[in-house]
Amino acid sequence: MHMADALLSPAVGTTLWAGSVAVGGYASKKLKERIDDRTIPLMGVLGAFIFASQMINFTIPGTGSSGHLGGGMILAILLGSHAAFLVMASVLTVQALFFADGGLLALGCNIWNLSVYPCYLIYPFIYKPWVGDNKSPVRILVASIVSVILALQLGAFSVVMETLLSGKSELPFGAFVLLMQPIHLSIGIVEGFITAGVINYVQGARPEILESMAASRPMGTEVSLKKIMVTFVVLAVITGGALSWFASTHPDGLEWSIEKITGKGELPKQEHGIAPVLKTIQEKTAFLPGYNFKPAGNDAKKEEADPAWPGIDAGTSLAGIIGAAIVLGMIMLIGMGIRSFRRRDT
Amino acid sequence: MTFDEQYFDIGRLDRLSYRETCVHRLDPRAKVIAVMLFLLTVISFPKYEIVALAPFFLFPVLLLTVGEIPVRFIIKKIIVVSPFAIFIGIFNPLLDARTFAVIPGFVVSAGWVSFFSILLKFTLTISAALLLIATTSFPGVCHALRRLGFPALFVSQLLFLYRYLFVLMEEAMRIIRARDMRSFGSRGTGRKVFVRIIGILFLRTVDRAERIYYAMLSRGFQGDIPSLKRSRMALTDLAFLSMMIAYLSIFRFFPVTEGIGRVAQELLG
Amino acid sequence: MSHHIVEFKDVSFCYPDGTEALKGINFRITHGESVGVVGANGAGKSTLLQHMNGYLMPTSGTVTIGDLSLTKRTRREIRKKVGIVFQNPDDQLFMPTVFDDVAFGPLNLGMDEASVRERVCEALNRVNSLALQDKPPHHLSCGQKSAVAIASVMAMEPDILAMDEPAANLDPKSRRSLIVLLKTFRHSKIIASHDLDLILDVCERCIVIGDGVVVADGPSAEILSNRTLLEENSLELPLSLQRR
Amino acid sequence: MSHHIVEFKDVSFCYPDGTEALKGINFRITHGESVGVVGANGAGKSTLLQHMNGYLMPTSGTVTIGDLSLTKRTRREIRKKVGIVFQNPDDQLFMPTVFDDVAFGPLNLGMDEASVRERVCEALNRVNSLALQDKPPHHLSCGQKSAVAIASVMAMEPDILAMDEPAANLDPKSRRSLIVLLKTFRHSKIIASHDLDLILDVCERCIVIGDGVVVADGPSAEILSNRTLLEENSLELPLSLQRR
Ligand SMILES: Nc1ncnc2c1ncn2[C@@H]1O[C@H](COP(=O)(O)OP(=O)(O)OP(=O)(O)O)[C@@H](O)[C@H]1O
Ligand SMILES: Nc1ncnc2c1ncn2[C@@H]1O[C@H](COP(=O)(O)OP(=O)(O)OP(=O)(O)O)[C@@H](O)[C@H]1O
Ligand SMILES: [Mg+2]
Ligand SMILES: [Mg+2]
Repeated sequence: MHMADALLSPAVGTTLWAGSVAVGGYASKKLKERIDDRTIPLMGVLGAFIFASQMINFTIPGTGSSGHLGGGMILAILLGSHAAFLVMASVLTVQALFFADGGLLALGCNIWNLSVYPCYLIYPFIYKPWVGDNKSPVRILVASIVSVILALQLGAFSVVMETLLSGKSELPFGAFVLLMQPIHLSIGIVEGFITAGVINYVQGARPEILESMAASRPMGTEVSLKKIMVTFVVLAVITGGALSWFASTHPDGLEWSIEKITGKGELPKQEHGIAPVLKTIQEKTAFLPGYNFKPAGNDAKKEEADPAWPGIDAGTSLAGIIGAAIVLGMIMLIGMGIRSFRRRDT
Repeated sequence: MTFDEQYFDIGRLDRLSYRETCVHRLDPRAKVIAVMLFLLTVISFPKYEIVALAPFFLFPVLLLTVGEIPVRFIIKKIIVVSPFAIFIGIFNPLLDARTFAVIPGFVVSAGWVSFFSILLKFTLTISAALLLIATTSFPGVCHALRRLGFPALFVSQLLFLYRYLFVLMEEAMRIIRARDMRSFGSRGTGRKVFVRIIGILFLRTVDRAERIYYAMLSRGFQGDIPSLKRSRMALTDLAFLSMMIAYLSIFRFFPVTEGIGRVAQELLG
Repeated sequence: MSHHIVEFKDVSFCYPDGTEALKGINFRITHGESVGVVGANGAGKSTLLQHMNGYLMPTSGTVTIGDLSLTKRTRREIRKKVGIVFQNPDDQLFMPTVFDDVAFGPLNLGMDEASVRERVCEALNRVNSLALQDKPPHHLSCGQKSAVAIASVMAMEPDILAMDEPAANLDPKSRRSLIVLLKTFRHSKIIASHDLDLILDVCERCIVIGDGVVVADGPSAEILSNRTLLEENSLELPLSLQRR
Repeated sequence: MSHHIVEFKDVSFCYPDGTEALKGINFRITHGESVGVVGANGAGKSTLLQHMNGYLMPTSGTVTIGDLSLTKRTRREIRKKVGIVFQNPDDQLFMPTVFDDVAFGPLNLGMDEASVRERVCEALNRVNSLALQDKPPHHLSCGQKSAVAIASVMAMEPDILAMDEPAANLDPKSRRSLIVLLKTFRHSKIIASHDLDLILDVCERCIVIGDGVVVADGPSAEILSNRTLLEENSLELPLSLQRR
C-alpha cells in the first residue's frame, strides 16, 4: 500500500523524507566503502527486474485473484542491506514519478515503510541469523514467509501511524489497523512464497550466482554487531525524534495512540455491522491533532456553539464558494486561451 | 488495469517528456524545486480547507497547456491511482457527521468537506508529480537530484533502472506471451511455472548485468559514472522560481479567493 | 477446410503510446498457402504477427482465423490453432531443460506422458537438436536456442504456423534444413523475415508492408524481382538474384 | 605497427559446466586486416570473440593483443585497444541517452569536455545518427540501436574492432549501409557472422571454426567458394554465389 500525498501533513511528510534521506546517505556511504564496481549495473538492472517481475502475475489457487512480487525482502536477501535499500528507493522513486503511485512528498514515507524495515530490520535481525549459511529449501521458505509478513506488517502499521499523525483522515486507530493488517497478512503470505520460490530456484539452477552475489555484497558475509547497532541507533534516533516532536505539538494525539497501542483503550463491543462500531469509537475518542473538540454526532446547534470550531461562518463560506468558482473559471479560461493560441501557432 | 497498459503508459509519459516547449526547456532543478514547494504548500492547508485550494489549479493547468500535455491522459492516470486515497478518505463522511453549514439553507457535513478537501489535494499533488515527469525527461530529473546533493550512487542506480526498465518490461511481456501461447487457459499459469519464470527472468537479469558490466569496462569504466556538465540555471529559470514562490505565498497566506467572492457578492448585491 | 483461413479486414493497430503501427491492413490467406511478409525495420511485421493469436487485438477492423473472428473470448481457442515463433528465442524458452520446454505445450494440452515424449522427440529431431534435450536453455548458443524454440512450437502441431525472423541466428546448414522443414509443413504458414532468399524459397506468395500498410501483395517470384518496389521499401533484391 | 596485432596461440576454453568450446585455436591477425569468422551454430565463434578483451580468459594458451599478452593485469590496457560490439545492442547502450552513451568512453579516457563533444559528434555522424543524440535508446529501432552501439565503440577510437553477428536483425538497406560503414573503418577488424555475403563483401580473409578448432584460414574469395569445405562445416556458398 503506498502512502499518498493528500493524506499527509507537511510535518509528517518532511520528517519521513528526512529520515529516508538520512538512511539513504548512510547506505550510499557504507556501500561506497566496500563496493565491487560490478554491483553498480547489477543494482540498477535488478531494480528494473522488480518492475518487470511485477508484470508477470499468476493465479492464486482458489481465489481467482493474482499475486506478484513486491521486492524489498528479495532484494535484501540477494544484495544485502545497503544495496537493497538503494535499489528499493530507486524503484519507489520511479513508481512515484511514472506511475504517480503515492506522490513525491509521500515518497519519504514509502521509502521508509517499504525499504527501511525489510533492509535494516528484518533482514539483518531475522532472516540472516535464521538462515545463515543453511541452504535448506524448507528453512528458506519458512524464513522468507515470516520475514515478508513481518516487513509488510510493519509497513502497514506505519501507514496507519503516518495517516493518523497527519490528521487528514477521520479513521480511528483501531478500525484502521483492523483494515490494514489482515490485508497485508494475506499479501505477505503470497509474496513470501514467491520470494522463497525464486531464491530456491536460483539456488538450484545457478548456485554460483547467489554465491558470487553474497561475496560481493558488503553486509552479507560478516555481520558485525557494531554495524547493526549503529543502524539501529540511527533508526531509533530518527523515529524517536519524530515521535517526540509530535508529542510536543500534539500531546493528545500521541497519548491516545499510545493508549491504544498498549491496549488500554479496547475496541468497543459490536452492535450491528461496522457502522455502529465506528460510531462508538468516534464517540469515545478525540485523538487527532487539530481535532481537539468533542465530536457531537448530528447535533448541529452544539456544533455552532463549540468555540474550537474552525472559524468559518456561513457568510464567508458563501463568498468563498463564489470566489472559488470565479477563480476556477478564470483558470479554465487561461488554459483554453493558451491551448487555442498554441494550436493557431502550429 | 493490466500491466501491459501500465507499461505503455510509462512509455507514453516518457515520450511526452522529450518534447520541446518552453516548459520542457526550463532547468530540471528549477522544476523539481518548484514542484516540491507546490506540494508542501498544498499539503499545508488544514483539513477543512476547500476554497483556498482553487487558485492552486493554475500551476498544473499552466504546465498542461504550455507543455502541450494531453489532459485526458493525465486525468486517466490520476483516476487509476486514486483508490487508496479515496478508500481512506471515504470514512470521513461516515465518521464526521457534524454539520458544516456552508450555504444558508443547505446542510453539508464536515466529513464531506474534509473528504472533498482530500480529493482536491490528491488531484493537485498527483497531477503536479505527473506533470513534472511529463515536462522533464527522467534523466533530467536525475541530474537535477544529483546536483541538489543526492548521493551519486543512488542517482546512478536510478539511471540504470530507468534505462533497463523498458528493456526488461518488454522481455517480461514477451515471456508472458510465450507462456500464454502454450498454456491454454489456467494450466501452466500456476505458482510453479510462475516462480520458474521469475527465476529465469532473474538469471537473465544477472547475466545481462554482467554483460553490461563488461560493456562498461571495455569503455574504460573505473568505478565512477562520468557525466558532462548540463545546462546551468539561466535567468528564465530564476525568474520562474521567484514567480513560483510569489504565487505560492500569496495564495497560501492571503484569502484571495474569498476576497474575490466577497467583492462579487457585493457587486451582485 | 475453412478452418485454416486467415483473414485481416481493415486491421489497424495503435500502441497505447500513440504509435500507429498498422493502418488498415487487408489480406486473406487460404488453406495451405505459405506467405512471406517483408518490409523495412519498424514497418509493422512483428505487430501484424502478434495479431494472429490475440496478443494484440486490433484497434479497429477484424481478424478471422478459420471460422472464428478474433475476440477476447475466442482467443484461447485460436491459440490452439496458431503457433507463433517469435523473434527472440530466449523469450520462448522458460523451462529448466530443453526437453521440459518442448513438453510444456503438449502437457498443457492434456496429453498423456508417452505421447508427450514421442511428440517432443519428434519435434527435436526435426530441427536436429535431439542431442540437446537435457541441456538448460541458457547454456545453448544463439542458433541452438532458435532451433529449440521452433521445436517447442512444432510440438503443438499447430494448424497455422507464424514465424518472426526464424533464421536470424541460424547457420547456413540449419537455415537450409529449416527451409526444408517449412516446405514439408503442409498447413498455412506466414513468415516475416528480412531474409528474402528464404522467403523466395519457401513462400509462393509475398506481402510487402511499408509503414503499416500493405504496399504490394502477389507471387514472390514477381515481387522479389521488382527492384524499384523493393528499394522503395528499404529492401533489395534477394542476394541470390544479385549477380556478382 | 605491432600494436594492432592479434594473436591466439593454442587457446582452449572450457565453460564451467564442462563444455569445451575452444580446443586449441591458433591464428594471427596483422594490422589493417579484416577477418571474417564463420562456422556452425555452437562452433565457438562468440566464445572466441569474448577472449579478445578478456571477457573470458583462456583455460590454456595465450592471447596476445599488440605487445601485451592477455592477463588479468593487462586486461584494462587491452580493453582500450579492442572495441567489441556484441550481438545485442541493448546490452551495450547502458546510458539513458544516446549522447551520454557515446560520451561514456571518451569521458572515462579523461578527455576534456570540448573534445568529448567533438568525438561524440564525429562518431555519431559516421553512422548517420547525429540526429538521434538526445533520444533515449529505448525509443530507437533495432537498426538504429546497432548503429549507435557501433558509434559508441568507434568513439573510443579502438585499434581493433570485433563484431558478433552485426547484421542479424537489420533490414537489407540498413545492412547495406553497415557494410559501407565497415569498409571505411581502416584498422583491423574481426567479424563473426552467418551472413557469408557480408563477410565476402567486407573481409579479405576468412577463418572457419568447427567444433572449437580452426578448420580453414585463407582469403575469403577462396574459402567462401570452396563448396565441400563449407558444407563440411554446416555452411554453404554465399547466396550471391548460388546461381538460381
Ligand atoms: N511496444 C511498443 N510500443 C510502442 N511502439 C512500438 C512497440 N513495438 C513496436 N512499436 C512501433 O511500432 C512500429 C512497428 O514495429 P514492429 O516491431 O512491428 O516492426 P517490424 O516490422 O517487426 O520491425 P523489425 O524488422 O525491426 O523487427 C515501429 O514504429 C515501432 O517503433
Ligand atoms: N554459458 C555457457 N555455458 C556452457 N556452455 C556454453 C555457454 N555458452 C555457450 N556454450 C557452449 O559452447 C559452445 C560454443 O558456443 P558459442 O556461443 O561460442 O557458439 P557460436 O559459434 O557463437 O554459435 P552461434 O552461431 O549459434 O552464435 C556451444 O556448444 C555452446 O552450447
Ligand atoms: Mg520485428
Ligand atoms: Mg554466437
